[in-house]
Amino acid sequence: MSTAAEASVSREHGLELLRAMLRIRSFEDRCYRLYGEMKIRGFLHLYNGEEAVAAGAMQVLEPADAIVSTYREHGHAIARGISMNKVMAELYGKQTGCSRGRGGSMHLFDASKRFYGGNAIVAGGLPVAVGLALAEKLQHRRAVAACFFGEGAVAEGEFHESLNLASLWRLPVLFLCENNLYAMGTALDRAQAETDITTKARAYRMEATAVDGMDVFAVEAAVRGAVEKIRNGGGPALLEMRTYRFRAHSMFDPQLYRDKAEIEAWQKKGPIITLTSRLKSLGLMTEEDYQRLEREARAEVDAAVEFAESSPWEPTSDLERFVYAESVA
Amino acid sequence: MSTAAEASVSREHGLELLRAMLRIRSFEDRCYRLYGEMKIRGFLHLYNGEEAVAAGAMQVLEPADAIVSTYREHGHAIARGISMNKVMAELYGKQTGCSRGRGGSMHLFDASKRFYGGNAIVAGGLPVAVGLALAEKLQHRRAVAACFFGEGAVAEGEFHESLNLASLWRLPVLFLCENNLYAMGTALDRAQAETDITTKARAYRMEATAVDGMDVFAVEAAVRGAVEKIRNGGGPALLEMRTYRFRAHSMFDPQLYRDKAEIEAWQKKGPIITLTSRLKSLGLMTEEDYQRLEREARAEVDAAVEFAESSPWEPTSDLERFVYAESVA
Amino acid sequence: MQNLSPDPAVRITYRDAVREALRDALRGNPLVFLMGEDVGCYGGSYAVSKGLLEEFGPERIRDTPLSESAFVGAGIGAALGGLRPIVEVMTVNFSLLALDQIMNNAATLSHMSGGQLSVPVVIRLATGAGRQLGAQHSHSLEGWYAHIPGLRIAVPATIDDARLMLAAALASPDPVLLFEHLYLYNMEGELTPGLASVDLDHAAIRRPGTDVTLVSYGWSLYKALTAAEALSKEGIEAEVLDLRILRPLDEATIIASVRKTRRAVIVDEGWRSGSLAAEVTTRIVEQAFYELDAPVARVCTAEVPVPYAKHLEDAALPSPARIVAAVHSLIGAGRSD
Amino acid sequence: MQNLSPDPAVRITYRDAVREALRDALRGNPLVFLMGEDVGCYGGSYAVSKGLLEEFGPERIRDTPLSESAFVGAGIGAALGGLRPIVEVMTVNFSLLALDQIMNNAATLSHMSGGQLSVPVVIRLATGAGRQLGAQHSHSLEGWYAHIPGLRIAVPATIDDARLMLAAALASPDPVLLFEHLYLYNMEGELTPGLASVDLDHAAIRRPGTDVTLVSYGWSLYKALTAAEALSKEGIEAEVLDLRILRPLDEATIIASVRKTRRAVIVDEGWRSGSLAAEVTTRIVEQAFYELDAPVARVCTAEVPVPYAKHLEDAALPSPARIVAAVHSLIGAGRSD
Ligand SMILES: Cc1ncc(C[n+]2csc(CCOP(=O)(O)OP(=O)(O)O)c2C)c(N)n1
Ligand SMILES: Cc1ncc(C[n+]2csc(CCOP(=O)(O)OP(=O)(O)O)c2C)c(N)n1
Ligand SMILES: [Mg+2]
Ligand SMILES: [Mg+2]
Repeated sequence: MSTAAEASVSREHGLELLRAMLRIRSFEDRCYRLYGEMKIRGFLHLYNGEEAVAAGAMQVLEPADAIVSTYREHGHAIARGISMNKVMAELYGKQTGCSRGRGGSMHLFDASKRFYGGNAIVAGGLPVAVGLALAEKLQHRRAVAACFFGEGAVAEGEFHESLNLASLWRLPVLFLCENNLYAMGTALDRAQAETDITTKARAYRMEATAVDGMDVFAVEAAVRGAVEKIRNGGGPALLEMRTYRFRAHSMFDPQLYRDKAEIEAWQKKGPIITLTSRLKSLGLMTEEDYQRLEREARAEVDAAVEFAESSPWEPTSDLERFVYAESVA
Repeated sequence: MSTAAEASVSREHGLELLRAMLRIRSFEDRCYRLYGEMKIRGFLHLYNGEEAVAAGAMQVLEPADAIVSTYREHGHAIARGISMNKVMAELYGKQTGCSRGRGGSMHLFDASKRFYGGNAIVAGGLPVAVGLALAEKLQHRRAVAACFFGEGAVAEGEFHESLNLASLWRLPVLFLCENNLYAMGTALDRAQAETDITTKARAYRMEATAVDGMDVFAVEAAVRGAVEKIRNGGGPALLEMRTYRFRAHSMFDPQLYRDKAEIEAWQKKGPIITLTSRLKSLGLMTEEDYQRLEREARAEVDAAVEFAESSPWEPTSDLERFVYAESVA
Repeated sequence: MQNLSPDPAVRITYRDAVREALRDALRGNPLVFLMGEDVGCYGGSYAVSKGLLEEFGPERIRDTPLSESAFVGAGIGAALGGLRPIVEVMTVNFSLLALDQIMNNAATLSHMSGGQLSVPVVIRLATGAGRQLGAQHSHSLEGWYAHIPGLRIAVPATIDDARLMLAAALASPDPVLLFEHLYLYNMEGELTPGLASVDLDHAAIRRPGTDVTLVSYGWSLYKALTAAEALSKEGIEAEVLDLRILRPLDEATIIASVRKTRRAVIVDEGWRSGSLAAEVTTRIVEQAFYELDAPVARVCTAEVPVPYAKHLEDAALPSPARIVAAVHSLIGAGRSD
Repeated sequence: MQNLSPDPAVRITYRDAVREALRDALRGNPLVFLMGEDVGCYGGSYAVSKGLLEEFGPERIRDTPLSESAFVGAGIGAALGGLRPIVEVMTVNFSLLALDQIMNNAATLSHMSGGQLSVPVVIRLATGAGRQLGAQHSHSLEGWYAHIPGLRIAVPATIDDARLMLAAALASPDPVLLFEHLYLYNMEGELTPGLASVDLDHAAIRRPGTDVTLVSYGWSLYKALTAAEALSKEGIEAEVLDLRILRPLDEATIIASVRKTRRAVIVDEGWRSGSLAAEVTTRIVEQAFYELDAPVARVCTAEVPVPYAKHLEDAALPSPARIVAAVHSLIGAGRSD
C-alpha cells in the first residue's frame, strides 16, 4: 500500500474493503466444506488468496458497466453484488440459483447486475467483453466492459485477437489479468516465452500496468485510474494483477507442481491479513471490528446455505426451457 | 541493396537471382492468361511484385529444410525447385500435377522437396511449421522449418500461439512474414493497432528484423543471417519482408481499396527492374543477358503448358484414393 | 409467408437480393450493423456488401482484421449489449476458427443463464463447393452445424428467401446462422410480388408431386428440381421440398409429404456419414416407417475432401443424374402399384 | 483380436490401462512423445499421465501452454516430420479451438497432396457428460467428429480397448482421434489374459442376443448392458454392440446383427439431431430395410446444453430406463411372432 493511499484511507472505506474480502473468503471456505459433503458438485475453483482483485475492482466499477469473468468467479460475483443466496443456491443446483441451477459454480449469471458469466473456456470471455464494449461505443454510452481472466489465458489466440481488436477500435474494455503464476499445474515461465505480461500490451499499442494484486488499495487505485481513462475515450487498458491462489486449482488437484514453502511465503502476503494488520496499525480498526465483520460474513453465509437448502429444484419437465429465448409472441 | 552486398555480388550470383525471379514472373504472367482462357480455375493468387522474397529465401534454404506456405505460393514452389511442369499440371488439375490434380493453385505439395503446401487458411500453416521444427529438434537434426505468411495472418490467434510456442521451446523456425500492406482489401493499419510487425516479436522474446522485400540481396542476406543463428540453436526468428503485390488479390478483385498511383510508385521499386538496372549499372549484365534469361524462362513456361495440356486426367474412379494413407499391409 | 400486394415481379440476382436485405436492415434499425473481413472497402469477398460502406459509413459497415474467433465473439457480446449485429464470416471454412464462440457461447448463454440472456446475433456465411476451390474452401457444414442446440440454422435457396430471410433472422432473439451457397450468388430470378416477409419455421414445397419426395436445401434444391423434371418425362412426379431451416427441422412438412409419396430421397451437399440427410432419414423412419414403400435413399457428397480438378469435384458432389438414379432404385425396388 | 497366452487376469482401472498403454508406446518407440496441457508436472487433468514425466522426461512428456490450435497443429507438423505424436487435448470441449487444424490440415493433407503426405498423429480427448460440469464442459462430440473424411475416430469403452487401442492408433498412418469418456476413468475391470492387440476396424458384440440390437459406444455401452440385463428378466434378449470405431463405421457387423434381431435401438450420448445414431439408423435403413420388424429407435442426449443440476443432467442423458422403454416401444409396435 503506497503512503499516499495510506494517508487518505478512511476507517469506513478500509472496513468496506475488508468486509468485501471477508464475505468472499467466508463464502468459499463454506463451499469447500460443502463440496466435501457433496452438496456442491462439478468443478469448484476457489479464489482464496485473490480476493483483493475482485474487491478492489468492484469498488470502482459502476452498475452500468459490464462484467465478464471465468470459472473462478465466486469472488467477482459476490463483490459485484449478486446475493450470496442466489450464488449458493446455484452451487446447489437449485431453481433459485442465479442461473436457475443450469450453470453451477463455473457459470454464474445475473443480467440485472450486467454480470455476463462465468465462462469455463479459458480466454473464451475476452471476445465477448470486446463485443460488450463495442455495444457501449456504438450506442454512445459511457460504460466500460471489464474482463477478468487468468495469466494462462494469455497464451490463447483469443487473447491476441481480442486485445488487437479492442485497441484497433479504441473500445472501452478493461482487461484484468489475474496472474496467480499458475494455470492448473503450469507455471507461467513454462507457458510463456516472455513472462512479463505488460510487455505484450505494446504489441497492441495498449497501456498496461502491473499491480500488486495482494494489496486491495493498489488494485482499487489502478482500476480507478484505468477506468477513468477508458471512460474518457482513451481506449482499452490492461492491468496485470500479481496475485496467488492459496488453495488447489480445483477440488481434484494434488498440487504436485509447487511446494509448500512457496505457498506459505505468499500466504504471509495474503490480502486479508495484510489489510487487517495495516488498518489496525493505522488505528482505523480494532480486533473487535474484525471479529464483527467475520461474524457478519459467516452469518450471511449461514443464511445463504439455509436458503439454498430450502429452495426448490427446477422441475425436470423444464429441462428444455431456455434453449431458445422465450419470446412473447 | 547495401554497398557491402553490391561489392561482393558476382555476375553469376546476380544472374542466378534474376533468373529465379524471372521464372516466377513468366510463369505467373502465363497463369493470368490461362485463367482468362479458363484452363485454370478456382482461386488464383499471383505473386507478381513479391518475387524477391521467394527467390532470396530459397537461395539460403537447404534441401533438408522444411517449407510451409500459403495460397499465394507459386513463387515459393518454383523457387524451391518443384518443376514448372508439375506446378502447371496441377493448375490444370491433371494427374501429373504436384498434388495429382486434387490441390490446385492453393495446394501445391512436393514431399521430395519438403514442400508442405499450400495452405489456404490464413495462418493455418504456422502451427504446422512449429511441429515440423519440433520434429527436427527431437530427432536431433539440423534443418529449419521456414514458414511464409502474409501480414494479414498476424491478426490471427494462430500467429500468437505459434510464435509463443516456437520461442518457448526454442524451435528452429523461421517465420517469414510477407508484408505487402494488404490482406485482400484491408490495409495493415486498419487491421493492426500496432503496424510494426517486428514489435510483436518482443512479446515472445523473439528476434525480428524488417527487410526491404523488394531487394533480393537484402532478403537473401537477412535470411542467411537468421537461418545461421537458428541452425546453431539460437531459437526461432521472424523476418518482416516489406513488399507489395502489383496485381489484384485474386482474379475476382476489383481493387477498390487502393489507387493506381500507389501501385505505380511501388512498381518503380519492383524487384526485377531494380535488380536488372543494378546489375547493368555494375557492369555485371548486358541487355542481351536479360533477354536470354527472359527467353529461357518463357520457353520453360511454354514447355510446362505443353506438358500440362498433354497430361492425362486422374481417373474419376480414383476419387476416393488417398483420403486414407495407402499402407502396404 | 404473406402476400401483400400484386406488385409487378422484379428480376434480381441472389447476390443483389442479399444486399437489398442488408440495406433494408441497416436502414430500418440503427442497432443493426455489419462486420466481417472485407465487408467494407473491398465490397465483400463475393461483392455482396458492395456500396454499403458508402451508404452507412465505417462504424456500421465494419471491416475486421483476420480474427474470426474475436469478431464472432464480439458479435455475441454486442448482441448481449443490445445491438443487432450481422457478422459475416467470409466462408464457412473459416468459421472453424470461431467454433468455440459459436458452440460454447452463442449456443449456450440463454440456457446456461436460466433464460436471463439471449444472443440475437446473425452470422452470415458463404458455403458450399462447386467452384474448384479445393478441400479447404469447399466445405458444406450447415448440416453439421444443425447438430448444435441453441442455434437456428437458415439456408436461403431462393431469391425470395435471399431477400427476406435476413429480416426474419434479425427478428429472432436467438443466434441464427445464415448460409448462402456461393454458387447461388449469380443466380437470377423473380421476387414474388408483394411478399413482405418469410418465416424461420417452415420447409417449403417447391414442386408438388405424388410419387417420391426429394428433400433438399441450398444449391441442392436446384439439382433436385432438375432431377424432378427429368423424372416427370418418365411419368414419375417428384415432390421437391426445400428445408429452408435445418434447425429446428420442420418435421411436420417432411412427414406429411412422405406420407403422401411413400418414398423419399434426401439430397445433401454435406459428406454422407453424419450428414443432415441421415437425420432427415431417421426422422422419417421414426415417424412414418410403416408408410414407406421403400427404404429412404440419400444423395450426398462423397467422403472425400473436395478435390480441385473439375471432373473429380463433379464426381464428388450430388448431381441430378445421381438423384434420378436414386429414385429409380427406390421405385424399382419397392413399387407396389 | 488375437489371444496369445493364458495369463491370469489382471484387474486394473480404465485410467491405469490408458497410462500403461502410454508407457508401452513411449518405451517401445523413441519417436513417440506425449504433449498437451498439464500432462507433465500436474500429472494429467484426469491423472492419466501421472508418473510419466518422471520416467520419460520433459522432452517426451511435454507440457504445453493453453494454445489448443498451435499444439494440435504442431502435432500434425511433428507427424509430417517423422515423429509419432500423441497430443492430449484435455477435453473435447477445448478441441473446438483446434478444429481448423483438425479438419483443414489433419484430415485433408493426405488427399490434398495426392497421397504424398500422411499425418500419423494420435489426438486423445476426454469426452462426455455425467459429472455435473455444465454446458461448456459436457460435450459428447465424437459422433460429430465422425462426419469428417480423413479422420479415424476411436472410442475405447472397455478395459481391453483402453489398454490396447492406443497402440493400434499409433500404428495407423492416418490421424486418429481417441475419445476417452471421463466417466470411465475410475471403472475397474479385468484385462483379457493374453490379448496383445486390438484392431481399429471392427465393432464388437459385447452381449449376444436375439430379439433386438442395442448399438452403443463409450459410456453408453454400460447403459445398454444394464438395459439388456433388465430386458432379459422379461424374456427379451438384447444383443449389445460396441461400435468402438465411429469412423469408418463397421457397417457389416451392425447389419449382420440387425438382420438377426430385426430390431434396433441406437444409444448415443450425442445430441439427438444430427447424432451418430442418425447415421447408424440410416445405414440400417439403407441396408436392411426389408428385414426390419419395427422402426429403428434412438436414445440420445436431449437437445439442450447439458445443465449442471444433477436431476436435470440425468434427465438430459441416455439412461437404461430410456433404453428399456425404447425397446418396449419397438417390441410392442412391431412384434410379429
Ligand atoms: C480452452 C481451455 N483449455 C483448457 C481448459 C482447462 N483448464 C481449466 S482452468 C485451466 C488453467 C487456467 O489458468 P489461468 O488462466 O491462469 O486461470 P487460473 O485458474 O489460474 O485462475 C485450464 C488449463 C479450459 N477450461 N479451457
Ligand atoms: C482464416 C481465413 N480467413 C479468411 C480467409 C480469406 N482470405 C484469403 S486471403 C486473405 C487475405 C490474407 O492477407 P495476407 O495474410 O496479408 O496475405 P496476402 O494475400 O496479402 O499474401 C483472406 C482474408 C482465409 N483464407 N482464411
Ligand atoms: Mg493462473
Ligand atoms: Mg498481405
